[in-house]
Amino acid sequence: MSLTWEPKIVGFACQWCTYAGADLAGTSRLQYPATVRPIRVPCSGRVNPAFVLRAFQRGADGVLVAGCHPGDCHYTTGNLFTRRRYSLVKRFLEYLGMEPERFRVEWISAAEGKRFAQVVQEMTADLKQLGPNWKMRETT
Amino acid sequence: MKFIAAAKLPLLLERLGRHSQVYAPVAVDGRVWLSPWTGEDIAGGYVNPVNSLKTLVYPQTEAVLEFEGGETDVTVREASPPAPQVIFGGRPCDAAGLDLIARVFMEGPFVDELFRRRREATTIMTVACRQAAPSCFCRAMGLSPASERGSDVLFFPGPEGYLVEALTEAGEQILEQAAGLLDDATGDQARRACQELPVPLAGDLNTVRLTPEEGFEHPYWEHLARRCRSCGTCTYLCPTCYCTALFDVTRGTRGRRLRGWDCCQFKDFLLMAGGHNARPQKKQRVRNRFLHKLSYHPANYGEQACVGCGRCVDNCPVCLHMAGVLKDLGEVERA
Amino acid sequence: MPRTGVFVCWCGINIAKTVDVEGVAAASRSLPGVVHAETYKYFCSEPGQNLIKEAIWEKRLDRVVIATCSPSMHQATFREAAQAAGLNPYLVQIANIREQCSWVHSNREEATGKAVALVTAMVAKVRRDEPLQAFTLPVNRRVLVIGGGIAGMQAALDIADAGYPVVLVEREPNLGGRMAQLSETFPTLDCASCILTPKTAEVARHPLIELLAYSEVREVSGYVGAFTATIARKPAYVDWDKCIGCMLCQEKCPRKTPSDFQRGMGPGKAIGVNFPQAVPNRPVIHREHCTYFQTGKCQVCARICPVDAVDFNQAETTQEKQVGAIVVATGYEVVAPDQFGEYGYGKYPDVIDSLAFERLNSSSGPTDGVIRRPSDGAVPKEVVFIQCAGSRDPDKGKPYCSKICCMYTAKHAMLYRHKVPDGQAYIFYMDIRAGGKRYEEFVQRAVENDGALYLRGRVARVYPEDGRLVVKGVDTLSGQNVEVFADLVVLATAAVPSGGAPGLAQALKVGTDEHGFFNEAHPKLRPVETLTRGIFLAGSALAPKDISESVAQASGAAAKVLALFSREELLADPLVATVNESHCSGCFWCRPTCPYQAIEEKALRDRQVATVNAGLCQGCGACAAACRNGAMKLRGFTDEQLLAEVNALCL
Amino acid sequence: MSERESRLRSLAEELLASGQVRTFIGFGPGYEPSRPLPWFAQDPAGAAQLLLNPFCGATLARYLLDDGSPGPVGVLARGCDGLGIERLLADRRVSRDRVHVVGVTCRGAVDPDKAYREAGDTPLSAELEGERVLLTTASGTREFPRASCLYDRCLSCADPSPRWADDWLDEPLPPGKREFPDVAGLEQQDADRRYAFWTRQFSRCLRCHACRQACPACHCVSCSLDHPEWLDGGISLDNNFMYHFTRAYHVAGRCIACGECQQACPAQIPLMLLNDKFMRDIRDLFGVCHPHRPQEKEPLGQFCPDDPEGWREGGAQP
Amino acid sequence: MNPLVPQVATIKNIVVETPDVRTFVVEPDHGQTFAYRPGQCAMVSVFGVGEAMLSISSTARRGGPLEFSVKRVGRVTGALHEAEPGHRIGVRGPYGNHFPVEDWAGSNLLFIGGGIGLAPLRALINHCLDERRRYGKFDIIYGARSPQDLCFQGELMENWPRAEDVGVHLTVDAADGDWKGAVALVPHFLEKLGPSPEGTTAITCGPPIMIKYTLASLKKLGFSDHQIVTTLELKMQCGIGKCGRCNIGSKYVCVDGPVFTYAQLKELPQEY
Repeated sequence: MSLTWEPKIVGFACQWCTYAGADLAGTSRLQYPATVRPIRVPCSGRVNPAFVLRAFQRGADGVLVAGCHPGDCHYTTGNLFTRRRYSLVKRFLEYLGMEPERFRVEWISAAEGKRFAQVVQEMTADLKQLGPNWKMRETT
Repeated sequence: MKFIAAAKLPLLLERLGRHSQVYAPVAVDGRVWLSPWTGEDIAGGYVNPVNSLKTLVYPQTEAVLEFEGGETDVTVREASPPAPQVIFGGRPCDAAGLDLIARVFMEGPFVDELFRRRREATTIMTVACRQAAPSCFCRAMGLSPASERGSDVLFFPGPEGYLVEALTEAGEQILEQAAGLLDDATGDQARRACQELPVPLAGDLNTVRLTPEEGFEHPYWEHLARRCRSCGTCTYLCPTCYCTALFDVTRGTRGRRLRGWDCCQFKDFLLMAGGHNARPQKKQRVRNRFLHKLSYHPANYGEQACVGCGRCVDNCPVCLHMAGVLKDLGEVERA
Repeated sequence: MPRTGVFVCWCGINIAKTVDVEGVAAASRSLPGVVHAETYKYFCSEPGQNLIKEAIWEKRLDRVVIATCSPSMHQATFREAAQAAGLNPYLVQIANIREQCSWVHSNREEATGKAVALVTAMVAKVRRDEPLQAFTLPVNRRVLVIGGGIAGMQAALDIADAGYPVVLVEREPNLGGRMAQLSETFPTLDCASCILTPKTAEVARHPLIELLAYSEVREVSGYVGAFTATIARKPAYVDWDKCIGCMLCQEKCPRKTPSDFQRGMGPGKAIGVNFPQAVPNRPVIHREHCTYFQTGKCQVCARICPVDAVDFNQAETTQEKQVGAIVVATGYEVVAPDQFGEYGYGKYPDVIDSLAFERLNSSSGPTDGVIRRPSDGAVPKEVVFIQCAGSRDPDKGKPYCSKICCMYTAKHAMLYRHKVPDGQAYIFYMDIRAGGKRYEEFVQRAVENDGALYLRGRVARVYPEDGRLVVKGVDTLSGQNVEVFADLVVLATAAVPSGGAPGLAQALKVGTDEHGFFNEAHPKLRPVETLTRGIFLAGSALAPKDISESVAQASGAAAKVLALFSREELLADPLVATVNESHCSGCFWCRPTCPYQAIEEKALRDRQVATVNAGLCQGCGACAAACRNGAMKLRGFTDEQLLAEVNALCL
Repeated sequence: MSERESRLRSLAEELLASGQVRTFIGFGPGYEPSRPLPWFAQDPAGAAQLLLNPFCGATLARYLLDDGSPGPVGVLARGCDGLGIERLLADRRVSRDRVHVVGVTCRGAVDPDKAYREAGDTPLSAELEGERVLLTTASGTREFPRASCLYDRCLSCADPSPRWADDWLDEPLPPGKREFPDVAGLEQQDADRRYAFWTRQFSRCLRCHACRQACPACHCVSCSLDHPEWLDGGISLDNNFMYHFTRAYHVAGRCIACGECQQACPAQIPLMLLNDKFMRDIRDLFGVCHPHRPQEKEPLGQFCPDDPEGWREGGAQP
Repeated sequence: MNPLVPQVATIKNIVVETPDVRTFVVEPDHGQTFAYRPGQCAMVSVFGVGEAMLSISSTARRGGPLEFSVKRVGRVTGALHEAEPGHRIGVRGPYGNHFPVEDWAGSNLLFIGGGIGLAPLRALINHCLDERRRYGKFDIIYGARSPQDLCFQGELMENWPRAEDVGVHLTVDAADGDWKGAVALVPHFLEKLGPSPEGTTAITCGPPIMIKYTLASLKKLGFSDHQIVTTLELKMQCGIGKCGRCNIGSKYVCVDGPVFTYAQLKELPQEY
């Protein structure tokens, strides 16, 4: 085990854009921290906000929801619902006291392997600054 | 009979806190709760804390056991024993309520070890009431603002401090820890502490013991139930409600079996895996709750399962409470 | 608990170099339900796949997790292998430990830790997988083509020639669409009728094409392979079956009217066909022009008809057609002229749109092909063409380029010069867009050979002076104000979706853009498909197109239909949404999130609940996220599965 | 008896007698004059007992959900009840032809607990006069400020009258605007303070579901918060966060701001602070003027092509 | 000892009775199997999933391990059906009362079972067969949805019919394949057989709807309330009368039941 603490990021990735973008980061051999644990979903519009809370509850230090850029959704409109939904959820989480850095929503296309790596790097750096999350997290 | 000056009360709790977790009435956002005490101001002037003594001896969720391993190799451990605790500031009605459910847990062919262990690790220091709320009706249930039932120590608040009486061996032992903080009470102190007990509602409640034959199919239950919202406010606040559910939670290869309060007013309370539900209608559930307290429990234990604390009266969003039902039943019977 | 096998692939050194594959296998052995774990150099190879198959047999595995490359690489491979071993292919999950682990991390410990987490998540997920069957949809191998213009006809002919029956629905009384109104076509200057008429004739006599002219599609239900279209036939007030097409009625009809087909120029009749070669060659009574319908008197046509075909009582009839695919080729119209007040359209008869100019050029047009201006029939000596009338003009709500105007305006200038050799054509333009084979050369010819004078700039105003029209504008190249005296002004008005498109889009439940053009499934890769499987697009229904593009796209759509029809049954992905009816409250707030209109209603004893039309659902899961109580469940990505993944990844 | 009350009784009587409705839901006599109870009149005699006074508190819309009530059902509707009925209609849980709405304009309901505290005795009757409340106890009538006597939920009410009704008892008042000062107040604190605030609130939660059961927008046939995969039965702070997050999110865009959840909460958790946050953000981000009034499309069931990305600005404030 | 903490036990064998019924043969890992009597139940745990109250289908006096015959209906029973020999589960009990076999000496016994309701009756029948001489004539009436849903086929077809003076009468709701026997619902079948109430005790167990109609049929045949014995099933959580759940009036099914005579049942509210 590493001696230094590494944050744990649960990343919901739409399979058409972000997941493919993350694959591209792999084929391009871009290096980024092993902090992100991706969950492949068909569309960012599939991600229930309660999934995000569950991740924090079970010990995620950060959560990322990422999908196609608006207008590029494989299903045309899925990410437009995502945008509305998470515009609210992001603010609500912060309202409950969560630090803004812990939850991010990003549009990452299948061509943006670099962007994926960059988002993970940024988030990891932010979370290292903040330290482990204990808010809304179960104690036992 | 001992006496403790009001100013010395925090010292007493602090002393007891060396060996036990101490709970005391603390104001949180304007209402008084029996809370883990860490030196906060001890609230006064309340009639009854929001949470009854039940919540601390029979917590809303507690572990029954822990398990670990896979399907072919599992080890099971009983939950670790509870730490000793002292609860100061509960009211006599709640203490009586706790004793009432203690009979359920400790009598009969099976003793509920979880309850027994926690009850035995708990010392209950009740404070007699100096005031009654309009919702209080302990007298109607055969109790009083200074009932001794269920308490280990009873405190009578007076102008300068509390008259303190140990009622059980556990109570005496705990007072021994307080040596130096307690004085022998003078007759005057005793007299003054006892003279101001209030008189809660009693006279106009008809405490009837309804049996199924008498009232099971009475349209009253339908009438009552229409109003009910099927929430658990009444049962969760009630000091004598004790329904629970058992459920497992797992994290990886470890897990715990928990026991948590449940509520007979929820529609799925009796829903079985195959879809059978013995009380699918709200009417049946509402009726069962009141008949349980007024008829079924007395059939098994010889006493009604209500102590008149008034929490359901104060908190039911649509006034569907025991005091009302007792009033109604009088009228229903006469009708 | 299911019996899960975990297979950790080395991928040569691709994974094994960074991830301790043996460690991952060892860690997975202690996961709930895992009864077998092994590693191998290349599980995707044949020996590797055989190892998986053997383990499925020997260890009686009923769930398989393969920790390997991205599911986009080999998920299909491994699913097939599992299926070959008798395991339902949907009980296989891939943990992506190459692209998203070994290739992007260098710290072996961290990469291994992440790989274990990913495997743990997939073991948790696969445990909650259900065996699924790719279900089959029978395909009704008949197609509905909507629109009898050049695109629709081409699609219909291609499909019919391949041996499948076609129902071709045309809103107008005759085939041909916009192309029938054209005189010559760029860049070859073929006569439009000369190349169109053989097509219409071919359509008319093709044994596999059922032509429903003067008809509209009102409703469409069902899904790919099994659509039902309700088609209404508008009353022509002439029994087409009796009619022999002699056109005596048209000849004798006393009511002369302006004709829509001739862009409001004469001569039309209240009964008749649009043009002599019309197919079908059957007349229609235009109720709004007919004296009998207006006054109750006349009936000349009925009296003259030798076969007694006129029927003033004819009513609209509807019929249902079962088809397996639909091609939408509804074409375009030009924007309503009332938008061009500044050009004096509608106010000055000699300001016309380019379709009218086509009619003036046409030998079957109101002037028999001689260019005469509408006001006095004089041959115009100077003609101003104004391009982008409406197009590329956000103020007019048409920010897009109508694409065909540059080319046909050049053609107009050319045709004009050919007919009026001493005439001068002026063309106000913004840019010349002449991309296309021999298009640029065509425009150059107009300039060089036919003396068309191109003026770059916008026209501000057109007003009359001394019996002529003054066109006032700015030449943006010179910065000078210009005024041109013209005998005729021709507006290259913006192309807009045909009037029936919005209603049709609604009936088809296919999306349109903000201008009403139909949306393609993907602007680049799926340009002839819609998001609804089985509904295809051709021609200007999607966006303005010229003839060759429309024809090419029509053939493309036909090819898609033929591909669909090459099978008797379609395999549909079973990873679609389903409804737990006992949880569904019937609020239907899932519905607006479905881009495919796949959510339908079903009546239970005590309430309506949602049900998913699996033929329409594409498995995006938007509905599942919109459902508050989890009644809507997306197979393969259920709440339980995604929560199990979250739980596992957070361990 | 007020004029409105007698009009209500005769109207209900008429509706019941003519068979237009089978049940009329309103308020009737309770155990104390200051606590009238939801009342289900099924015959003219029941209608004669209907009450309409400033103590009529709980909202009634949700009773339309009850199975087995013979329909059609008449219901007394103040602004909050009216929005609740609209909510149930929009969610298709009640059908319009089974409801007969009798509209009444409400200027706020008197909280009997507050009134008891203010008057120092059990209130027997109350009257609303502008910004004052006249409370009558055994010892006489005294005047108190409105804010100290009305239910909290009534103090921020923007809808005194339902938006429509089948019959009216009086003239409807136009709706007002709902503002969210408390949300802004909490937003001004830093993240840790906000977390501490909600921790204090949610650690009191009993998960009695009083909030859910009171809410006209929380009416799922089977609630996800009862499904163990979403939420186990353990009462813990993290589970309570999950509960309240989910509850608030599930009514986001659907909450009618009746405040009944907060009113019902025995632990006095300020639940409207959660609902209001969503409402305020929906208003600010998506330009929905009255985010608490049911509309044809719920704000989260639609989008605009140029919706803002509400997470960009950062922070809890827009 | 906390009565809510189960003994860890191992599934020794699994017998597939019908497509959705399996019999689990279970032995505790440490210590002995508790003593139990016919009709009693036990709480069976699948750790991580939960507990379910199951009736014990083995007969204690025959020795041997505990047996539970379980129909797949919910989470716990579903998890059990996925278990394999060697898997560990939890068992606690025995709970509830038992069939009052002492009262039946000299009586004819009429067993009426439906579906998985034969599980507790199987324990009882085998118990009574082992002291065959104490009772009069045995009649076993058993019905299932279809022939393949008949549980304990070995006993039904072989052991019991061969025993002395035992009539086994089978019926199915719907026949299939080679079924030559009766096709009728249990109450109708019972009425058609028309057993005499004379000196007979009827013991019935099955799904609630079957019990309801069987009780009516027995009454029609002239059985008195005291001659009819049945078992009830209600949702249970603790099994020890503390969780407040399985009450019918003042009785708790887990402690006072599951076995009730019809006379006792009539005293209770009709909420089961």
